[in-house]
Amino acid sequence: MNAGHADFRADGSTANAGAKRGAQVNRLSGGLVNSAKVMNFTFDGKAFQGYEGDTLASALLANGVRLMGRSFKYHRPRGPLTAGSEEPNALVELRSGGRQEPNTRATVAELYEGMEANSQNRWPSLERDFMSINDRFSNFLTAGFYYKTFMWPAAFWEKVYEPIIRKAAGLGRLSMEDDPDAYDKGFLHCDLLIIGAGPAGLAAALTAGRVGAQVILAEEDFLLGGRLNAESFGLGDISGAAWIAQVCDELAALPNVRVMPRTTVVGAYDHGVYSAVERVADHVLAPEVGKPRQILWRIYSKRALLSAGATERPIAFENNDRPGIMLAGAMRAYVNRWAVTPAQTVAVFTNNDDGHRTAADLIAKGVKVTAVVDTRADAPKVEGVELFAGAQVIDTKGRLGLTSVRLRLASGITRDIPCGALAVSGGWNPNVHLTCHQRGRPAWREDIAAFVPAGELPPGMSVIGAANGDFSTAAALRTGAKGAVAALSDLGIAATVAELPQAEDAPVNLQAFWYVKEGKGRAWLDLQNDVTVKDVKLAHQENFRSVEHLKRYTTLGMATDQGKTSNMGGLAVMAELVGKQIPEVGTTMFRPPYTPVAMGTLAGRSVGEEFRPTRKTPSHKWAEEQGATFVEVGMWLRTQWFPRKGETHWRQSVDREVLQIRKSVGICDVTTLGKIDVQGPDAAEFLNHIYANAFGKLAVGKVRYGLMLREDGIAYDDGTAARLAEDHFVVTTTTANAVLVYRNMEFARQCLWPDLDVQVISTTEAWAQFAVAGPNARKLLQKIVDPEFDLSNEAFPFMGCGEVTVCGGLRARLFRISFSGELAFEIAVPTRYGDGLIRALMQAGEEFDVVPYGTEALGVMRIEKGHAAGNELNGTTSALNLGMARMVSKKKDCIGNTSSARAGMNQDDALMLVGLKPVNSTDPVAAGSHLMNAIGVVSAEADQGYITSAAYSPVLGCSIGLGLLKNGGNRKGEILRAVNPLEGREVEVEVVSAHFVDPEGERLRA
Amino acid sequence: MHSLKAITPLGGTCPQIDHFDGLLISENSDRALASIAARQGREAECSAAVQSILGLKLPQPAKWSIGGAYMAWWMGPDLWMVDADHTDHELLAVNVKRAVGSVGSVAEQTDGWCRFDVSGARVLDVFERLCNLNLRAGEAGDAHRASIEHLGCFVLCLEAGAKYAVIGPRSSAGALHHALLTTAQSVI
Amino acid sequence: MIINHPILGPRDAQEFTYLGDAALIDRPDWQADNAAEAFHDYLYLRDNPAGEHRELWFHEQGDRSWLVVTRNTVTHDILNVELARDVARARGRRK
Amino acid sequence: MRYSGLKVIKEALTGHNGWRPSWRNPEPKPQYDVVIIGGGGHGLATAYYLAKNHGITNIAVVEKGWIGGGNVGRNTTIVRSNYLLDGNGPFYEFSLKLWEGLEQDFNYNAMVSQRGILNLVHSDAQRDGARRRGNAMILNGSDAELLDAKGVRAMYPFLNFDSARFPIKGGLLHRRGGTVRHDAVAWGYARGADMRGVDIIQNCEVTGFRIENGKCLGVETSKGFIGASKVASCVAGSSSRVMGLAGMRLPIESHVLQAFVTEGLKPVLDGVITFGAGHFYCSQSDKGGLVFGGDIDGYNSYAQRGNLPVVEDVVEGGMALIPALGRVRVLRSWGGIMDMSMDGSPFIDKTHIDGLYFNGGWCYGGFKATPASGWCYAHLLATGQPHDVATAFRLDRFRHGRMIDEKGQGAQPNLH
Repeated sequence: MNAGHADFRADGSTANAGAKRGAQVNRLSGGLVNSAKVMNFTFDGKAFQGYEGDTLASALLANGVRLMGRSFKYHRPRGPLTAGSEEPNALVELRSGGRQEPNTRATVAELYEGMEANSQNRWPSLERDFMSINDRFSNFLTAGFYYKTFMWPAAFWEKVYEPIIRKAAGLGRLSMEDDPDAYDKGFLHCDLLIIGAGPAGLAAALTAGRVGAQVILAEEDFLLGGRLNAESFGLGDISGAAWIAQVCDELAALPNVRVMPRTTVVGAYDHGVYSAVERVADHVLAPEVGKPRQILWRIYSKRALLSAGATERPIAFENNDRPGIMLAGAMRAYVNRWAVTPAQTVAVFTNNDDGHRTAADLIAKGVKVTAVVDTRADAPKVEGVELFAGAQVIDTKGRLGLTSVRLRLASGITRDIPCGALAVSGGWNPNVHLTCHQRGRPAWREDIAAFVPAGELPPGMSVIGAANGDFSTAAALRTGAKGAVAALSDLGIAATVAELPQAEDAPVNLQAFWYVKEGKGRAWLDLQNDVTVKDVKLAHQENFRSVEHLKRYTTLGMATDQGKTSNMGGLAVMAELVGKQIPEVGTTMFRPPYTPVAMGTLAGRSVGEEFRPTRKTPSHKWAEEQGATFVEVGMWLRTQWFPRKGETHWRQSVDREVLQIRKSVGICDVTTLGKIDVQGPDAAEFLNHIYANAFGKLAVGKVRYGLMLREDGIAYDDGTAARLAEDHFVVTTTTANAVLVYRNMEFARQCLWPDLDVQVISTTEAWAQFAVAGPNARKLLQKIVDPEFDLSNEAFPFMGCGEVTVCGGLRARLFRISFSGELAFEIAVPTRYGDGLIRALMQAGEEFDVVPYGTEALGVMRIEKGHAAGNELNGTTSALNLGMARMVSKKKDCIGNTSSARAGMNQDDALMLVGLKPVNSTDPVAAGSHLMNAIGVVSAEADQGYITSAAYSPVLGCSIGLGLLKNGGNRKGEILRAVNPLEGREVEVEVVSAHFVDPEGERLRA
Repeated sequence: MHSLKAITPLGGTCPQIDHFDGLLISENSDRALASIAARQGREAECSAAVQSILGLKLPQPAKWSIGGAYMAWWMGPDLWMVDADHTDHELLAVNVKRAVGSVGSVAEQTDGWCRFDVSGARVLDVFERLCNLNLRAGEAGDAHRASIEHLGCFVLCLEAGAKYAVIGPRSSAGALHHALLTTAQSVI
Repeated sequence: MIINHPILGPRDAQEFTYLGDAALIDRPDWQADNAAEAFHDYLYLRDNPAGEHRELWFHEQGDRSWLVVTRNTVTHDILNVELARDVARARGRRK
Repeated sequence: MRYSGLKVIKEALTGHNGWRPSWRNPEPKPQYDVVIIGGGGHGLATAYYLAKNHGITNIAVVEKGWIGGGNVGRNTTIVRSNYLLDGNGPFYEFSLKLWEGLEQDFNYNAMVSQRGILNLVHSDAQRDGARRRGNAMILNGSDAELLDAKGVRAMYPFLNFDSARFPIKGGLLHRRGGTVRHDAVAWGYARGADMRGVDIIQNCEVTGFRIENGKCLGVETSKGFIGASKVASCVAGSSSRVMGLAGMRLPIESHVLQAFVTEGLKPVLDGVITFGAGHFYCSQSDKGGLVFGGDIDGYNSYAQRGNLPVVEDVVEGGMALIPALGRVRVLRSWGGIMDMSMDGSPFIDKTHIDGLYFNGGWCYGGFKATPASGWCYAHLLATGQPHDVATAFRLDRFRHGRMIDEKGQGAQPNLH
């Protein structure tokens, strides 16, 4: 057994914890733990036992373990400073594998049977950490030293210095395995949200609950009661625990009160919205199957009461960071609630009366208190212990755990006091954090030497109890009840202050004392980030004096506790250096979350394939049966192609589909295109505003292609409008823009032309729509459409539309429109029959060797036909760029026409849509290639445009592309280079018409 | 009678039903829907026509109402969704249009939506994980729109605290159903 | 944020889509002599106050109303909510 | 004082008494050649380059609060040159080249770390777009590599390849992109400018401009009038407010962008990754925290805070991309005010008021632009002419239909 190992167990006990299983050497009697229920757990592989009700920290302390972590920078040995979520030192990796959870505060990790915890940020072991060598070089590693060095040679930062720094930095490890647990979200509504169930919160909950208000009482801890659980005094004639039990029973019986333990309110957002995290299953080995680990609640509150208590603050002195040195209130919590003492002999260092309670409670539990060191010359006496008034702790000893403290007595002499633990109290800081999440800036209260809530609190919030600087139990109860009455009164709910028990009402007696000036060594302010008093002095010396500069330069307050235990000390030191009062120096901003929140919790159920909902087409089930390959198109899953047996490459499938459509007929599910129903006497006039081209004179039974511009003259969507009746159009949009077009139409209807009598509604999903394309399209459809409908070219010409029936009487809509350039129709039936229709169409098409086709074939055919699509309508192209300048009507007021006339959008060399064909037909054309003149340099300045879309055309037997080319309208026949330096390719292409197939449109009019 | 077979939004030939302890989730595919938008300045006439011909009083904002064989819920200013049994009223839109004539714009909406009826003792516990509606404070007759799992859905309170209808976009029926099931599992 | 919808009462702002300055209602006359300049100002020079701002929100996940919300951009306090259609008519917009 | 490893050692051995203030705290003089409004990254860089490149040192930088407290103090620290359009590409490439030599130039270790930026693509159309962008980058002298899904997996095996809603199909890798310690940029420029005689005046708020006969004579401040031959506004987020004092309306809206940092972790993420099917980007700082962000909240705001839905949306994107992040805790979130311009691109220009200059509209891309913005603004202030790589950033470009719209969203600032 080495000496170091001996140190990390309190009071020099040299027993090996693993060997002495079950030996809870520092367990006291009583407390709120269930000693009948023993829990086995391991820490760094060693087996220990604790009790139900323990935290990992309390159980380790019970087992005599004080050393629980290492600091960030110097790798100093550290034990728990606190007994709560503000813990900066005792951070562990909890669990393993995909559930490994770094930086878990041992002080709030509820013990469960089989808990597996490991220390972190150390190598090879917690006791012997190689990186603690940093501590030896701390004089070189002062605040901001890295800004001043590692600059030469220039390349060395990334190659040498940074990797070393990076490797050394960070705290716990993430497994990088997928998190196997589920998370959930929820929404709650209440009249009154009470944040914290200490005495103030409980009194408020009782007051509001009794009058029937909808109350949510959220408590971070797994026990209600707050500090009452940690103190020895009672309420009235009963113990704190007994009073809490009474209150809990009463609240549980009130259906209008929702008590939420293990729930931390972490953020205060606008208009009374709060976020809260409920830890549903962190206190068990693993969540039940299907049950969440944690829930993120979004709480909509009418009023909120912040009763989040206060956090004790340390005093900085030389070597004030050794395991065993902890906050006095935390030590009291360990003693009273968990029946654990961190060591068998303890000393106390305080600047206020509250510290004396720790001594008294320790003594009451039979722990030896060797000294109470009080900075106040007039400190009150404590029963049964030696008091050193006007004294200071100036240094400590103990490599892996405290063994003694050195005092400077009022008389000036020094004295060493042996102890395994030191309780430190520098006073308490109200937990004002949530009051600052919006605009609140706390104000200084001299009597308690602390910031209290002030300024603009989040609207609807008020603060009660210790969070407001009212530290006594009686004050907490009183302000809690009164706060509830006031909050409810705002809401018109009458309530009266509940009868409250007698409670401790001690005044705060405190003399502000922040750090011990004596000593040349280091006195820690931020224990996790290793920021010392010296670092603050250096920041001051280098003019990093504003609080934000101080924070950023030294990293003070940037640790996982976000400065809860460190900010005040740093501020106080800086205030002294600049010769100002603390409130003049200011505070740094508290930002959400109040305590760190797992990303899984914030994401909830929106993970993996459920990240966003999937939209499926009416033919999805059928397509699956065909073995289709699917692709995400926005939220939709569409068929990409339908592979057939023997096809080993997607191109084989796609080429086959295209050729067969052009030869005979194919069918494609086009339901995803947006369908907006536009009705009303002014529908045509409305569409005239919406579309760049004119719609007023479109005849009933006809369809027209339309281009929509943004008000800035850029094209954003295209589609068709079919006039089903004088006052009824069906507008189609691209799949991607259905929502946007609808929104814009509503804007035009409600905000721009509010008196137009027009009604719009989306019917995208109501109709299953299929394109039937190819020379045999009519023949095929005639087999499906009921015989009384004439589909001949004369009766149903290109761009015709009408209502028909199919398959013996089912209502359907038929549109003769073509994206492929072939004779084509689109037929729509109510969605529930879409599956039936595709089966019927395929069966009817057997004699024509009909093929189903997907988005790839669709894409190939539209490129062959020169139709602009998403790659061309990319938000930067105008009608002019797309070759549709003439469509923009100058005779009517349509959105975008005025702005599209701006000079910069109408230059002679404006980009124009062209077709591009490789000079060497075997060369591939790649979308995203840039166009350069045939001769000359390849450079950004020489750029002539770019290829927007490309595909292999099985009809032409070569790759083809569409591109946007400067002055493209006048460059047909020119040879250009399509350069793609990204992939090291360059292809000679010829500028051709964008209509590669059937430029005269004979096929689609057939 | 035509020869095409219908499938439900979840893709089955008959509606899917899922049981939990204290919760029942049933796909309801037997609804016909048609939207009515009153023409400008004809709002009163439109409501009157619906009432006199269909026997249905169109509901106030955020409410649903029932009349004869029909039910309707408010969707937006001067915009309602009318609902009836699909089996008996497959051509609901045609009939509604006949009723309102030129004072209203009617669109067939039947298959734009999927519907799940969610009922049982745990129904409110499930909904508080699904959407931000304050259903505990609501009453039968409420008709809200809410975002559930990123989907815009109507939530109708059929029986306060006991039975609700969730009506969401049909193409996402699977995603909505999945959300209902996982939430139910999470809660129950 | 919570927007107090004039018809539906308080609704989470998450249900809405934001557009911007309510001046976007005041679309210029396309036939005016200074139409080009007017459209430039309309499109590109919007109010951007630190304080009260009248702005357009669309209740996309709700009743599809466009609203004019008067909101303080510093405090996020919402002072007034109106149906945009009413505002548009009040500002003289017709067919 | 020159910083070096040797100096650090010397000071460590002699009690650190030799360190001097990084900048002075001077009182304003009555008159300067140039007054720069805004002590953020761009303002301080402008002062630095005016002094260093043009020998103009009679400069004051006036800052309302503490220097570096604007967007340079609260961003996600990414630098890159992966722009698509002509107006932007050369500028950002110039900026990245300046980053590459910055630390040696201003003798301050800003931890410029070219860890690589990977923009993921999830569809064929996105791949086409990435190819066009990658080629534009290379043509502008930047670097780009197009990866397929296999290439991405080799780099980052922990991304969601197997159960993603939007599968990763590849990515555009920009190796020279990376991160920079943001605060250090402000401090390095401030120190460099101060050493050359620039007065940095903190806690000095500009309350108005003194404009006579169409000429700007100086600024009214909380510390009194400060005269200047040239006044240069450089106040990202507050541009509309400040220029409003001069009676100007700008094609800018102010929006809030939230950013996030997690608790420190041992290294897991080497480079910067951006999700292509949601709004999420992430890197890991040298301290170990994952730094990430996503979309702006989307409504005009001068409150430096956002709201919960965007927090959830951003993290959903993160979890969709990297399912292993479930147990990492978000430590802090914050909001910064962005000057969102009408086309997503910035302005560096003269105004119609003689002697008054404007730099702003950086949207959420201003940090990476810091060196070039300062350099080009200094060039404009010193020579009266726009710098070659910043000729497109004109205030009147919308009037002429010459938008620089990388995202193709049009005049809707919250979508850029």
